[in-house]
Amino acid sequence: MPDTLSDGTRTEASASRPAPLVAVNDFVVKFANVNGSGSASANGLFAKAIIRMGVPVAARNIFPSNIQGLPTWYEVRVSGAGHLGRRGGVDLAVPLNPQTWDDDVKEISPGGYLFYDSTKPLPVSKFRDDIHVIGVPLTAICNEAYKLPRERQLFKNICYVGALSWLINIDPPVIELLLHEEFASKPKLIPANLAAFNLGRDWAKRQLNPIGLQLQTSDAVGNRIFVEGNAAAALGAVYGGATVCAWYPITPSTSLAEGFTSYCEELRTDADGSANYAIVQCEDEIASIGVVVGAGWNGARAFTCTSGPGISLMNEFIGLSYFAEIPAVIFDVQRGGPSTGMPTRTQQSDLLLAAYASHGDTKHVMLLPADPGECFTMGAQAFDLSDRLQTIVFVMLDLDIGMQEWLVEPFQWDDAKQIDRGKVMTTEQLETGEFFGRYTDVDDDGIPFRTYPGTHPTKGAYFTRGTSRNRMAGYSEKGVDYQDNMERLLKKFHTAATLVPGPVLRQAAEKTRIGAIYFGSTAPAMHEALETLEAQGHHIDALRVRAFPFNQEVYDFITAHDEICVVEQNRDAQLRSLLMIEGGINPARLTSILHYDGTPITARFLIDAIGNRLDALKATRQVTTKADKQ
Amino acid sequence: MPDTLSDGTRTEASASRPAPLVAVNDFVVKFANVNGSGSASANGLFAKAIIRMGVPVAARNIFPSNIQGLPTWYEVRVSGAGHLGRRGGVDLAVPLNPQTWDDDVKEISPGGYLFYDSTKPLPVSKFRDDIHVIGVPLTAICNEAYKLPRERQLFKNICYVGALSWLINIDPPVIELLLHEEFASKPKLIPANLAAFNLGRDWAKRQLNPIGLQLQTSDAVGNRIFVEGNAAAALGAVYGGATVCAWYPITPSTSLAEGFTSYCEELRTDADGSANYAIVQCEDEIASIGVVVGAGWNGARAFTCTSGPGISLMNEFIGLSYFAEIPAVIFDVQRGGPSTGMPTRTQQSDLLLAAYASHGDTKHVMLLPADPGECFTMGAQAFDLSDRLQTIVFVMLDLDIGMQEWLVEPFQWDDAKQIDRGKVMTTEQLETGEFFGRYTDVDDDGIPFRTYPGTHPTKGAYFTRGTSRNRMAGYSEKGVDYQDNMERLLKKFHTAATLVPGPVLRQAAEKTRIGAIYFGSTAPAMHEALETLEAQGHHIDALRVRAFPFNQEVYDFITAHDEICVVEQNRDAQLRSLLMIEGGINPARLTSILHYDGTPITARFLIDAIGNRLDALKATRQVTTKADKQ
Amino acid sequence: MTYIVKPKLHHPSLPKNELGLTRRDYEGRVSTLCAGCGHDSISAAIIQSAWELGIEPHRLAKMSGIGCSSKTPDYFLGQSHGFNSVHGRMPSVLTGANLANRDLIYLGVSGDGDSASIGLGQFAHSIRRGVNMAYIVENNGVYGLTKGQFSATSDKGSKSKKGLENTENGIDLVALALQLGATYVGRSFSGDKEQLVPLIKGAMSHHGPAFIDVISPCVAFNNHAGSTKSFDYVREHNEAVNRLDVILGRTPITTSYAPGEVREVTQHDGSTLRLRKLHDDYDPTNKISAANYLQERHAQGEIVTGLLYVDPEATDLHDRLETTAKPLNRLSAAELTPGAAALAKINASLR
Amino acid sequence: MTYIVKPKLHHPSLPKNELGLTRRDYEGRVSTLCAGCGHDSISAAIIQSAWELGIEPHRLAKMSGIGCSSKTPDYFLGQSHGFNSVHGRMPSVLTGANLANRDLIYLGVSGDGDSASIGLGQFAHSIRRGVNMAYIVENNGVYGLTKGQFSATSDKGSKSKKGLENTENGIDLVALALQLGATYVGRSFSGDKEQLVPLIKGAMSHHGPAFIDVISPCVAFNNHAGSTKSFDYVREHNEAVNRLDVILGRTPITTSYAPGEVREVTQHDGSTLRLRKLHDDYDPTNKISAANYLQERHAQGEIVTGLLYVDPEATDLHDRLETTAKPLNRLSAAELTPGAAALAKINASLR
Ligand SMILES: Cc1ncc(C[n+]2csc(CCOP(=O)(O)OP(=O)(O)O)c2C)c(N)n1
Ligand SMILES: Cc1ncc(C[n+]2csc(CCOP(=O)(O)OP(=O)(O)O)c2C)c(N)n1
Ligand code: SF4
Ligand code: SF4
Ligand SMILES: [Mg+2]
Ligand SMILES: [Mg+2]
Repeated sequence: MPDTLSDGTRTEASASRPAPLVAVNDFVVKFANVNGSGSASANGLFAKAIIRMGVPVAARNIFPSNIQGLPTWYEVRVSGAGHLGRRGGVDLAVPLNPQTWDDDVKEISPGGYLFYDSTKPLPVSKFRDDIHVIGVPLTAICNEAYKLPRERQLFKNICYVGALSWLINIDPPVIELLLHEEFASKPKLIPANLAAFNLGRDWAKRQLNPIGLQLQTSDAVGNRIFVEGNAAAALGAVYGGATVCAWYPITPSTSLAEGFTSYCEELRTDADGSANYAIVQCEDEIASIGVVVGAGWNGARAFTCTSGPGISLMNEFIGLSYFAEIPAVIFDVQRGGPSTGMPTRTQQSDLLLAAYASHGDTKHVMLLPADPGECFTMGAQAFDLSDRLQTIVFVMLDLDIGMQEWLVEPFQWDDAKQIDRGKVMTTEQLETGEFFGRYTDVDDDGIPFRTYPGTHPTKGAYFTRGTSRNRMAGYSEKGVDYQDNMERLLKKFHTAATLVPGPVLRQAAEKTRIGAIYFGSTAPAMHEALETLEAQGHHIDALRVRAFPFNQEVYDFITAHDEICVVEQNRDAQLRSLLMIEGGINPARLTSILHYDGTPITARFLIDAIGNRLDALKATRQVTTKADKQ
Repeated sequence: MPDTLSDGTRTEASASRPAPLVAVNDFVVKFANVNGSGSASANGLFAKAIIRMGVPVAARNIFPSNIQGLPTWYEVRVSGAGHLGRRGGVDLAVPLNPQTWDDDVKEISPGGYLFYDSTKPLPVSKFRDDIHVIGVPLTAICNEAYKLPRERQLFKNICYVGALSWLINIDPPVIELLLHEEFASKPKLIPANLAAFNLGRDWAKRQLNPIGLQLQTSDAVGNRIFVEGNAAAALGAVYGGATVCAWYPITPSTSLAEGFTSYCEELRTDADGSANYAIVQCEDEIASIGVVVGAGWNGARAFTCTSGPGISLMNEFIGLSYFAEIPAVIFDVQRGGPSTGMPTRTQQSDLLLAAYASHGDTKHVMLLPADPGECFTMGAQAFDLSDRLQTIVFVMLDLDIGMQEWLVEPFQWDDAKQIDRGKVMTTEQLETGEFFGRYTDVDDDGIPFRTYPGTHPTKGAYFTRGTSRNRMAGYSEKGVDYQDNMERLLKKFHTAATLVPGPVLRQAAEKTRIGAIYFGSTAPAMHEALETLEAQGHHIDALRVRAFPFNQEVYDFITAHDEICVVEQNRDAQLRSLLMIEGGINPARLTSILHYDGTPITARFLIDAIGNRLDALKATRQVTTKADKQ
Repeated sequence: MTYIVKPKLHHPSLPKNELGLTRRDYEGRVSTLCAGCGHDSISAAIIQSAWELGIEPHRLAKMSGIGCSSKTPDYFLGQSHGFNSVHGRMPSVLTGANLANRDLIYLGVSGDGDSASIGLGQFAHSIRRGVNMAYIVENNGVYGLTKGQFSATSDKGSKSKKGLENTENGIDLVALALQLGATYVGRSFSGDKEQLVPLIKGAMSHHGPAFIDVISPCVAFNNHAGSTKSFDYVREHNEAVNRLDVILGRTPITTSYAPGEVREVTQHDGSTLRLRKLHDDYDPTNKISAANYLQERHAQGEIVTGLLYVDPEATDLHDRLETTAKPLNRLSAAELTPGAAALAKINASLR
Repeated sequence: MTYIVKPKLHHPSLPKNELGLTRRDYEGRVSTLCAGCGHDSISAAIIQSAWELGIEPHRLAKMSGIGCSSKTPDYFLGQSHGFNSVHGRMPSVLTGANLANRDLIYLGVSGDGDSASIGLGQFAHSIRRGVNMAYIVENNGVYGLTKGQFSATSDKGSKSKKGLENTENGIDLVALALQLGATYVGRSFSGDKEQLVPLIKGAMSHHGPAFIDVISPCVAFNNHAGSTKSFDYVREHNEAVNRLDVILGRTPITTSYAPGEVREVTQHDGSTLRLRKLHDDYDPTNKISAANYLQERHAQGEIVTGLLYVDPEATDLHDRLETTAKPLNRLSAAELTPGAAALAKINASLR
């Protein structure tokens, strides 16, 4: 074999080289690029084309905290079976960024494929002999075809999509259709891109045979939609009747506010151009939550969206919302913490802070969506809950849900559904002299009535404060008044447990005393892992928790099982802590399965971690990708 | 009996009226005044006089969040036995504030005494017939003796001290001595005050007999000092070598910064007037902690002091200190939360927030002083720990410790003691080419070395950031680097558990499987309660926790007992939560005893709550002054 | 200082306003502030202003932060909803309330610590954002509620009660408000009700961010010799540039003045601000010259008071956001929820 | 715009400074900013300034907040300790560092979002407090790192890349810095190294709060037509009032100028600021007239640049606190701990 590899070389079989991977509609492709190089749209085209062929895809963009010049990756998980979590491992690598070549090549599964730009030959040492290498002189091809450097750069991206389309069998017509849709506004670009696509495809057709990873048209996608969680949550806020949005830019939440803005321009603007909403980009997060609390106090549905650092800054106002009982909604799109941490990585590590945010004794409601579909429904529901409970409600997304496009069932809305504004005294009720005591528990559910400012000339006015007061909202420093109020707030929190969405049970094929609890973006990888584990003979009942406080079903589930794995994407087992604190659960029965390196959890990690745990039912407290001595 | 009571009336015996309380050096006196009326110094004189007679006193000032005109109380617990917690109940009430008369009278124990200003007669309905009433026409006496309204007002206070001195037998010479000390600078005031004192004393001597509550000179006080926790903590910071203090006023922490200021002026100022310290009153709490972090980064020992709302605002910087590993000390003088809550009331309700403050996975060190004596020692120790661990250290006081004067053993300091600056590379070490990797765990204790800016011209410089980085402090977004660092931080936290002050054990007279865990200002009331319970046959081993993370002794204690009462002054059983989360303790074995109405916990409450719990060993999760359904 | 002749409107012989309400109807709970606190006089001026303007109490919302000054909304307009929020954050809370219902009048009450120390950022941004509000700072140069530490408006060289001298530059909120785009800016003194009441009325009827810096001595901690915020000091250095009458659209203009002596500014809502000049060279509609004048006099140690700047063409945040006329908190589900059909279209666009 | 003749010092034929160090010794890691980003030019100017001043790199500390601009301290002065802290809080962190060791030079680098939006309060208070620092805002009118939203310095009417128009009043940090007591205030443009380098040198040798607003176009999100922070726009509207040379005490003054043309200001540390006037009516030592001039020109749409104000008598926070000369972080246990004897006295006073 030559000491460098070049154009179209197919590495011949060798003792050590495993047979090429063979799979139909079930493999992982990973692109490595440089951010700001325009590869994003080409990679998106690649993923979208597969979906249009009816084959389910989970695509994940791994990008740096930087605008131009640093590494980015795009991982496309193709799964005819419909597994939308990360699987783990790479079957076909497309490393187009020299900075990360070594790591990218290392990741390829034995027998997997390496697709690269072979314009200038690379030393053999740069390759592995247990994988199959496909070289395509992308740069050479494009330099020959194009003059302008910008063109050469841009079309090179479409060009490799073309080559790949031949290798794994993407329908050219689908590509053509997608290009027509994408460039509907600038039709001139359609033929140009198509040409670049064919440039790559034709070269490959001439020089190479298709590889073992093949696509086959299918109907497994159905009428599902492909959408980001942030956009879905923004749309949920529109349908939930949010009118005031105050925010401050921060990755990965920015696109939620931007999505709300464009949906409102489209759906909430009158013919005369007047806006049925108000969006303010504030000077910071403290001002943002302040605006939300002010608007909520005055009867508008208001929200802010942020990430960890913003939650930290909002702590004081969160306590005010809890104690003065003012509706407010916060979308926390979680990223890698602590501190500035990893702004462009995903994690579920704000749970504990959000649950008990602010000084003094506080407890807050959290909704835990698992995909963009739930971002929409919970994004709307959060406002009903917040008005009903007169307190802050967190919707806990993470970067993986918020900024990645997911294949989910179409959004649904029942036009018959009414908005629940909660307990608000009307002018009529006040007029007829109905009793009003702002902090009086009239219904024995811990939830008092409130009034909107301006409701009645002489009745219903009260003074709102963060200091202790009596049931009639009068200032009081009496211990009994304070304690009476704090106990009511606790009662209200118990009421909340009956109103929030319940958990979703996924029963094992056989009766079992083994259970697993998980939530949020872990869901798809978890489902895939459970299938495999079941096949391996591990029967596990799995409960997906959807809200805090936990409702009774969660505790019943725990009681019904002896050994429970709690799966989380954080270091400190935060959900487990909440279960112990609120449910008085014996920690010995809760085993933590933790993944927190900032990359989305994978099915393979879960199969190992849970499998090992069950195989050797030792009472180790925690299992993580690397041993963790907590 | 006449329908109104007036001067010196002694209510004659009646069927319903219990015999007058009789006690020597063991009773509770409670004054009710209006704030801003100048009663404070008179009440202080009363307490100090008793101490000078050698009889231990615990005095507590209960004041409003207001400058002038609202109710204040001063409770003096006289205890020859040396019990310095609140006992509960009032034996002699001195209600001089009409606004609160009814409540004040209600509090008196049956057989107790009511001392009041009988200038204008009050209807009998204003009294109770199971107590003993002593009327002294204070206003009349003073109006006769003084012309100026201001004088009449001020001297009335000393006047009632005079009357009381006769009734309960305070030594006049002690009063004289104290007045000489207090007015050393303005000697003119000495005879004036003395005259007012005698005015009251002589009137009482003429009209009344001493009551059943009597003082007797003793030597039980020994050489103890009478001091506030905030002053003690400030002095601790001076001895601990703190040079930078950045703060923002907030009750009840303000006097800590003010104390540090005056101690520094006195002890840290050179002959030429230059200051060996820098104190900045900042624009808010975020700036305060920012200054502290900046100073800590640059090698100075720095601290801030605040209360709950400040901790909430500091959350983001606390996470930076944790993740970038920068020494910083925060004194949190806890008050009633949440939100603005009860600024002038005491609570232990910031524990959970401080322990896990900021977004992402974080864990912080806390010291838990139980009295001003420990405020001094821990106030100094906090800086060694913070430098050694290169992270934030909280010293958790509360209003009861911080703003009340306590009788404690004299402060002690060993001049041989060295300051521990932790792991800092010297110019020499760098010069000799010793290895320096800012975030490398060279000693396997999780603690890396750092350098001060400006140490060496070409070696040791590094870039500090709140984002993820590798062991050499280079920016890195790699999952492995991130996780490696997070695991080291966890290891460092475990190291902290071996360095913080251990718990203090108070063993029962007999071997027992019953234990109690308590901390902070609960201590004196707890000790009194334990004595009584022991006498009642309840044998309880008690452990006073002094720091977080908990060291092994704490867990060993729990394992060694079947039933453990965890005593806290908050609603949500925050210490119990920390024990469960960090120790994996089965909650079923931890019973919460909670007191959180903002008043300091009392021995009588504890005797009831724990006694009941033990009498009926039911597995109720929590016991509070009122039933609490958590 | 130059005292102002009591304008007619103030005459006590008018017990009821056009709504038939007396001043009592505009009062609140009994104040718990120190006897003689400047803040109580401001509360009285607010009561007087709202009464004179004939505002329906429930159509006004009182917002504040934390401090003695921020407690005062409990002591006036008892029929108005009030919100004593958190320290330094009143501006954002008021902004949110205003966005929720543009039809109410928003009165923001704050202190110098609340607005110039911890709250400086929100003070600045709420003004540059153009929130329609009457923002009053009760400026005593100290933190009253925490017992007298210097605040950020305390002048360099001013002495504390304990004799300490302030070494930091004091912040001039009026200069900042001008700089940041406030469209109505005034300064006054709690001891000068005749000047203060019309200024507050003008601010309440202004459409846009209106700011008034009211020097309000703290008798407990900052009313001693050596303080630049004491009653005596302010009286001595007070320099009024004009005197204001607020004439509601309806009221006909009767009295006549010598030409040049009076300047009239008509605001959006039809109300007229009638300014009697006290300084010929002062033009309250020229921001740059006004700012320059203030700096020069400030350098002379003068405290310039009066209506310092007004822009009759002022716009507010809602104008900029083009918000619908109907208060957002009154929009119906139908107006808010696009419905299933619209959602189907969106779904289609996401395939 | 008026370009300035390259001063001698800049000549590349001088490879080493008095410490024998070359420019390379003042460089940092390779920048990860976008090609053409204005911030990289400012980093280059900082490197040039430190090299020309002959600063020992390890005697300078680089502080920043969060943003593209705040990343830059990693790209210059690799031998200096750097602290990329949290968003908007660099001023407090710098203040603390400065208190800990008064002997280092403190360079604060921030962005317009970092200093004018979230950080406005700290910006203002660090200046009024008199912290001895060179505070540089790399002002591009947008949040670069979060992809181009308007920041608080974006001018009203300026257009975003998507064509949106900014409706809020832009904050002029120079006007605020003057107002708040900065004792050295300049404005420049990342594209004008000749003007920028001496301004930074002057700021680094100034004793007190020195602030420089450097307009630094964001090529990724704010360099289009319609933006008032684009390269083209700034070139067209740049109006320099003077040109500065910084002459270190040691260097003798050789060149001679026509009388009146030059103004010299000697600073505490002996360095001399030599200003060649470009506008006769501009006096950089008169704060009030300077502020007024800036407002008037600003109203004309001009961007006034140069050394806008300097107070040669400036003092700093340490002077006000009367801190000891020895850095606080170097005080020994003996100097810090009063000892057992002193404690005994205190105990006695508490009985
Ligand atoms: C976050 C926070 N920090 C500190 C405090 C304590 N605090 C209460 S009022 C106040 C200052 C009030 O000063 P100012 O606004 O001038 O009002 P004044 O009392 O002088 O009228 C402070 C610091 C608080 N309540 N909240
Ligand atoms: C508390 C917090 N909020 C928001 C962010 C997100 N964020 C990072 S940089 C930035 C703005 C930076 O703008 P600017 O200071 O102008 O710097 P530039 O990138 O324009 O140079 C924001 C909002 C953050 N890191 N921290
Ligand atoms: S302390 Fe000062 S500001 Fe507060 S009420 Fe008293 S006088 Fe007024
Ligand atoms: S985004 Fe803008 S500011 Fe950031 S690096 Fe790129 S050009 Fe510079
Ligand atoms: Mg004040
Ligand atoms: Mg910027």
